[in-house]
Amino acid sequence: MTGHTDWRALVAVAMVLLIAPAIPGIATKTKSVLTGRRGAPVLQGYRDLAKLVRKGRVYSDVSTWVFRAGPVVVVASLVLALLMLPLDGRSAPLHFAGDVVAFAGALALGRFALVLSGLDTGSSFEGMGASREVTIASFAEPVLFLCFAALVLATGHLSLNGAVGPAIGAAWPRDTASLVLVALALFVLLLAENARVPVDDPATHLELTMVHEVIVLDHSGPDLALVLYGSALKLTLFAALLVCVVVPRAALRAWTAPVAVAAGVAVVAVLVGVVESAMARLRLTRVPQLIVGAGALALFGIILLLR
Amino acid sequence: MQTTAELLLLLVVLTDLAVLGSSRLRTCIRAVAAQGLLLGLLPVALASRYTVHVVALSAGTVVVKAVVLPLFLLWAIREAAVRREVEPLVGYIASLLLGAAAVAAGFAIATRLPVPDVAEPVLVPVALATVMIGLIVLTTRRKALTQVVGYLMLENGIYLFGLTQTESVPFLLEVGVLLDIFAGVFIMGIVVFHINREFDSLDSSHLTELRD
Amino acid sequence: MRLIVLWLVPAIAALATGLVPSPRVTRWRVAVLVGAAALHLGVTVSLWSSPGESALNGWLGDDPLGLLVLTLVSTLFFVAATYTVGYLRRATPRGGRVFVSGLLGFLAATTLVALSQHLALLWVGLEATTFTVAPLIFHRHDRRSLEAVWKYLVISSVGIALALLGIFFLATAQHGVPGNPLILGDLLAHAGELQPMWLRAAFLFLLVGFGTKMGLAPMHTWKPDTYGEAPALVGGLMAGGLTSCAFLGVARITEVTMRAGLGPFVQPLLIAFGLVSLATAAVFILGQGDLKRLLAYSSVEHMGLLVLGLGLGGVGAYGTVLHLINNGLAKGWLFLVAGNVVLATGTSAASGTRGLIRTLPASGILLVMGLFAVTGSPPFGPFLSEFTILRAAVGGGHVWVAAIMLFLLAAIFVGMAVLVLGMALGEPATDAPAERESAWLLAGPIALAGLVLLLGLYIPAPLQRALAHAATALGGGAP
Amino acid sequence: MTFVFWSVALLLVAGPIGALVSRRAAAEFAYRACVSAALVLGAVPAVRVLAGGSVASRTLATPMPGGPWVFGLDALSALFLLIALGVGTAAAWFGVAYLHRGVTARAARTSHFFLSTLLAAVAALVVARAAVPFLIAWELMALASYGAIVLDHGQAGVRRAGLLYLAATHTGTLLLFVLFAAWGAGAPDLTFAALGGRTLDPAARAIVLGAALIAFGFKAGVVPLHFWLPEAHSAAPSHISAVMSGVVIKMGIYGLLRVSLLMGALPAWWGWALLALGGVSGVLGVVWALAQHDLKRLLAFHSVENIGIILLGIGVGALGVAYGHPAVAALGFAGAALHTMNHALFKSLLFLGAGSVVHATGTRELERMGGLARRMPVTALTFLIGSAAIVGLPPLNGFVSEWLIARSMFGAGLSASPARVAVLGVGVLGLIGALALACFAKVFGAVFLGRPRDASVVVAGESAAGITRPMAVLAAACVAVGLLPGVVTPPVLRAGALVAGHANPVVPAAASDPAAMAATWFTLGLGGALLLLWGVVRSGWARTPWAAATTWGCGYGLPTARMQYTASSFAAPLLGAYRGMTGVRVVRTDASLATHVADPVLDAVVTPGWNRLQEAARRIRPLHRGRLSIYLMYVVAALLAMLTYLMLAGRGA
Repeated sequence: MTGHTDWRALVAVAMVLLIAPAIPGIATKTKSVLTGRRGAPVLQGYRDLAKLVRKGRVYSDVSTWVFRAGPVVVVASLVLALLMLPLDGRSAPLHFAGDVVAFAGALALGRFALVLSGLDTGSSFEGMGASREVTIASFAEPVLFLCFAALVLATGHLSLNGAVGPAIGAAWPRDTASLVLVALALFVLLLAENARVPVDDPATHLELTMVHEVIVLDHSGPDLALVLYGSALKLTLFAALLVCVVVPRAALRAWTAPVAVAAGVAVVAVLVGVVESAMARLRLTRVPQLIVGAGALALFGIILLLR
Repeated sequence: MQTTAELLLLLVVLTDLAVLGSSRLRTCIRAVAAQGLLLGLLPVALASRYTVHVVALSAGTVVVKAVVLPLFLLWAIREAAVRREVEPLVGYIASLLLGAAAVAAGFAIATRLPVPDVAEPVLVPVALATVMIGLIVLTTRRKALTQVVGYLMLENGIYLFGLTQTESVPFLLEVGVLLDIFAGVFIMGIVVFHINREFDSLDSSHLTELRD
Repeated sequence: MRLIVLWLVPAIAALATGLVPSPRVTRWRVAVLVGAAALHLGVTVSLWSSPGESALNGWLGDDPLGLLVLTLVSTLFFVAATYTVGYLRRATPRGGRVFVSGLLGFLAATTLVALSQHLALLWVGLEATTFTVAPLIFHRHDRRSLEAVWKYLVISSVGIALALLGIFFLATAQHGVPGNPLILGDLLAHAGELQPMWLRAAFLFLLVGFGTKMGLAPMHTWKPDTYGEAPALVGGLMAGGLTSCAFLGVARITEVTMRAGLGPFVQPLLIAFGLVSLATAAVFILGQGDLKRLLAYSSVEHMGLLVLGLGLGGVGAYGTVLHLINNGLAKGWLFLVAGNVVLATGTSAASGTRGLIRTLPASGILLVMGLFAVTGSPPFGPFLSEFTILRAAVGGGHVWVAAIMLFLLAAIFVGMAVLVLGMALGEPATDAPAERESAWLLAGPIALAGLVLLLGLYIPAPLQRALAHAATALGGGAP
Repeated sequence: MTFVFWSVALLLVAGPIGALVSRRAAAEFAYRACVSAALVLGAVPAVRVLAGGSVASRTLATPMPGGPWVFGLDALSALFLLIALGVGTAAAWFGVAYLHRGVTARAARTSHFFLSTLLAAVAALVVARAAVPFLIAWELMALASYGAIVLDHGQAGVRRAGLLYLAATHTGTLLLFVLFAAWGAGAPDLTFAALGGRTLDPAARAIVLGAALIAFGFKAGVVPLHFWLPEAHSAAPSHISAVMSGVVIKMGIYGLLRVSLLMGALPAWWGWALLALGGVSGVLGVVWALAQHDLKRLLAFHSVENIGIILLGIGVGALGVAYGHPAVAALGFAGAALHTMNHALFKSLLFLGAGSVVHATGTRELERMGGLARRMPVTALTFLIGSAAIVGLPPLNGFVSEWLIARSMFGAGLSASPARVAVLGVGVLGLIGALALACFAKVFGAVFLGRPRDASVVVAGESAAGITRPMAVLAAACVAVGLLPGVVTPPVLRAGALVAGHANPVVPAAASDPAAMAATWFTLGLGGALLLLWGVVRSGWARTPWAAATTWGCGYGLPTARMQYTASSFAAPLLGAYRGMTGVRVVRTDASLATHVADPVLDAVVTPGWNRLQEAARRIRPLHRGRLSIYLMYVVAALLAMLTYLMLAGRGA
């Protein structure tokens, strides 16, 4: 780490790691409420994890160590990505010039592990899910890079530490339009990367229609627990990134910043829920158009900045 | 003496046209023989004074061009039993016209060229004309023998031009020329003989096996 | 003195082998052949130690260019002579009497060309080559070879006749100019005073005439037929030696015209002939079906490169002279290898011949190497010379010439590669074991290959000097 | 310099030794020994230079045209020398074991000979500092690689591929002639020093740079000049393919960098052109790769992709030079150089892995493989590392170089000049990365995971140690470079700064790149975290019970291997999205689904063009119909043409 990371940053990270399982719960709760149902309690995520950790595991006789390693890598890579966000608005525990690439790289690593562990089972369902996952990602990743490029141009920092940290506050008044576009693009990415409606419906359990859930059909017990925690963490991570872009926290006092982030993340989750209750799931072939649309937003944002 | 030279050169042109116009090989060969005789006489006619050189040259020329080669060619057609040139690529009338054009062109070009004064003024045009007519015969006739005749006329034309240089170009050269023509036609004759044996005809248009 | 010897040795040997009527005994004839060749080569090499001789009151001499050609011819001939030993053992209808004496006569004639400082004498020499080579081409005594020799005789005789006319024009141009007639030195000394119109005419006729002997397109038509039908080593001697001598004729008259300040008139002609020859070669190499005809067109290509370099001037002249050597040696190499192929398979047709590097390892590998050498791939000699010619083109601002040249070279390379590699690689039709090839048939090509490779990597200082002199004489200069 | 000469000499004798020594084992030992010694001899000075030292250059005076032969070793040469010798040695060791089966001893010897000669040529190429030795080494490399490719020339396909390669490389060589001819026009000699010293007028510079772009582009396999590459790579034996894409095509990159270095003042269009070509090659390369189901062809197309990434780096660097941003330029060139090295490492690793798989299963067809991870654990692990590396995942080496290139793009974006548009390149980088991830998920899944789809694969077993060890070494190198960016960045930055044209000023700054150190913490942290978690989790779960069962088939009891998702099906949705722009054809029948890629350049341009050329030639050929009188007419025609010329032009003078 680059020396002067103060411990508050680590505390903030720990907090986000802690609240992660609740975030999907919030989204689902919102959805249920809006569609007039009671829905599962917000903290259901924690219960599921606790239950799964205690369970035994079943491994397919086809699968290899690749399958077993998958969940671990997923979680590890996500945690590492999280370390690069300046949650407290000052400095991220881990940051260096160009770490935006590292951030995307970490996400890709997780995806690679997940997809391979899915393919390891030799099941056609999980193969299909993996195929869809990489297809969607192949559209999402360039958009993510474009968003980062816009942030870099807006703030002049090659590191998330600056780009979505202190410098973002100064950037908002200067490049409001671009940043708004970037925020929108990031939100779409959040939906796509986490397989939420309109890209995919986590609530259904009809395998053929699903992306994310279907890859992990064969995981069980603690493995599944890790996977579920991972997906929750991924949602939280993206939400946190979005919040870091939208809410300049440099002005806030050291303790309030992380709290603000946490609150923001919850708000984003609610937003997701609202979208999910408002929209229907797109046909898979239409999904690229959605993401490319987001890319167009980001690109437009960049063009405004290059002007 | 100039007038005789001019007369001889005129006759040379006539022999040219005779070769162009006649379909009978025998006639062609006779015409070439006559041409050889004229060429043999020309050095004497042109020379201001008779040196050994001049006499020897004309004598040698007459022997080779008017006697040896024609006899050899006559022997060849007797061997091959060919009488006449069958349909040439260009008809006789046409080739006669071409020949006339060649003569005209010869004079036209010669007037443009700074001809050295030493030579008889008609010499260069006739030489050029003969060269061109030789080329015409070479390119438009089919019988191998006729092509040999054409080649002879070509050489004759060059020889005529060489006459402008009798002073400057040394004696050895003419000898070389005669020798080369002799050797050339001699070997060509052998080949003609072989062609005749292999293909039972001297129609060189049979020789189109090698192609791309 | 040595110059006379150089010329007399092969001449006498030719007469001896030709006249002595013992049709069966080939051994002593071959001995005479090799001996004469060795002696000739020895004397030629000795000329390098102390050049600048002249004989017959200046009609013979060894200026750098002539000496280069002489050395090339002599080397080629010696190699070919050793090859003949193996060749006559394998394939000869009769005692080789005509064959051997024809070869020696060829050597005498080419020596005369290379040494003559008198243009008429040079012409006589070239004319003599025509008639010494004819029986060699006719060696097989069948219809095809007959047709080939017939076309060769008529076309090149016409060409040489036109050249003679050119010589006369030159003499006419020299009228009233001091100096002995048609002696190269005097022509050069008083080049400025030559009558320009006649000089131009002389150049045209000599270019067409000697160009026919060189095999420049469109006067090249005899070449594929002749090389295709003649025994391979004769083809090699012609493509490597005879064409070089003919080029010497063109180079001589170019020297004179350049010195007379007619460069602007001459150079476009040379460039045009070069490009036309390249294009013709490309057209007939694409989809060519016969190895020896392929080599013939490759020879057309390289003749084109020679005049192209001459026309581009500057370092191009140097490139041309260097290419003269490289091409001569490479052609000899390839033709001798082609001869081995023909001896082994009975044909030079590409169809049906496969996997030579399996059935005929040494010749197969030599063939493939030769392909790369003759197409100007580094590190073989032709690469350096072609590269130098290209430098002249680009440096002289003839960008389009360079572009066309490159396009044609690329096409030619692919065309040749298709045919040669098709013959060399692949599964042999017959799974006969690789046959042991006679050392006599391999020594020559290997030696030539070594020389070509050497010239690509290193040029000895004396050779370098000679090249530079020749280049300057041709109105260019060393890079 | 002496060391390098000795290295080259050793490589040159390595092959012939095989022919001299009669006992095969002894011959192979000698061969391996020579190559390895050559590696050591070459590495010593190379490392010294990369560490900031310097090596005196050597000059061989020669009377030849083109002037003296100069040889020198700077950071750029050193980097490529290391790449070539390192990858080459691994491939050589691999090749000895690999060719023990399937080919005759003589063929194997020939192949070894060509490989070592090829390496010698490359080593000479990168130290050459004059046109003539450069060209000689260049062509020697091309010819040796041709010889190595057509080892199996009994097959028509191999011969065809070889011919295609020859045509491409020879055209490239001819263009190199143009390059040096145009550059050297008016120079005292053709040493690089003399060339670099000249300032060209824009036209000449355009010719030089254009020729360089095409000539080196051919060698590097830049779209649209890539058409020979997949053919040649898949035709060659695997270790040769490894050297081809690890070393040979990299010489195209070296050429571009060397020209950029010598040219000094680069025009902007050159940078933009490189950038555009890089983007096109990168995206199209990976999309075409997605469509392949022949393992080696697929890897070959990935070489096209990575060349694209490298070109992106060079392009940004050139823009940095053109618009005067030294730091950006250095970073871009450094990224390109490092990615060249990384690609050499992981792509040769992948090709060797493919070789091991082909060796074991006898097929290159993805659709027939599967489940090899259990049968070939070492190959699987190394191949996985290679895949992750080529996708650019941390903490492996591919990530480091893409990180550098992205940084240079961001840096350009923050500049005030037109160069800032280059920032859009990061989007392309992201796209390429994501597609590569999809493609290698497909490859690794189809080859190593799931169940065997074919009987021949069921019986496959792990390859011999002689085959797996070189792979292990290369994999270790990938991991090491990936884990320690702080160690590898300074040298490549040194090379980058060199190309960027300011020999030393930036280097001290560059040598201590703080970001690189921090990145090292990141990669180390990630690597450590992975190991740690893995250990913890395993130990934790060792206690909890687990059961084995068949894969969950959503209720269907008896899943068969044929029910698995095939590679084609895996790629289908992506290709469906990209079909329009890539000429990829998806053939779907109710029984099967297959994707074909009709190479738009080879099948749509090169082959038809060639046929048209031959057709034209065939039309003209009747001019040579064997008629003597016609031939004579040609002579007369030539004469007449010249006489008219005399009448027209003769007047003037």
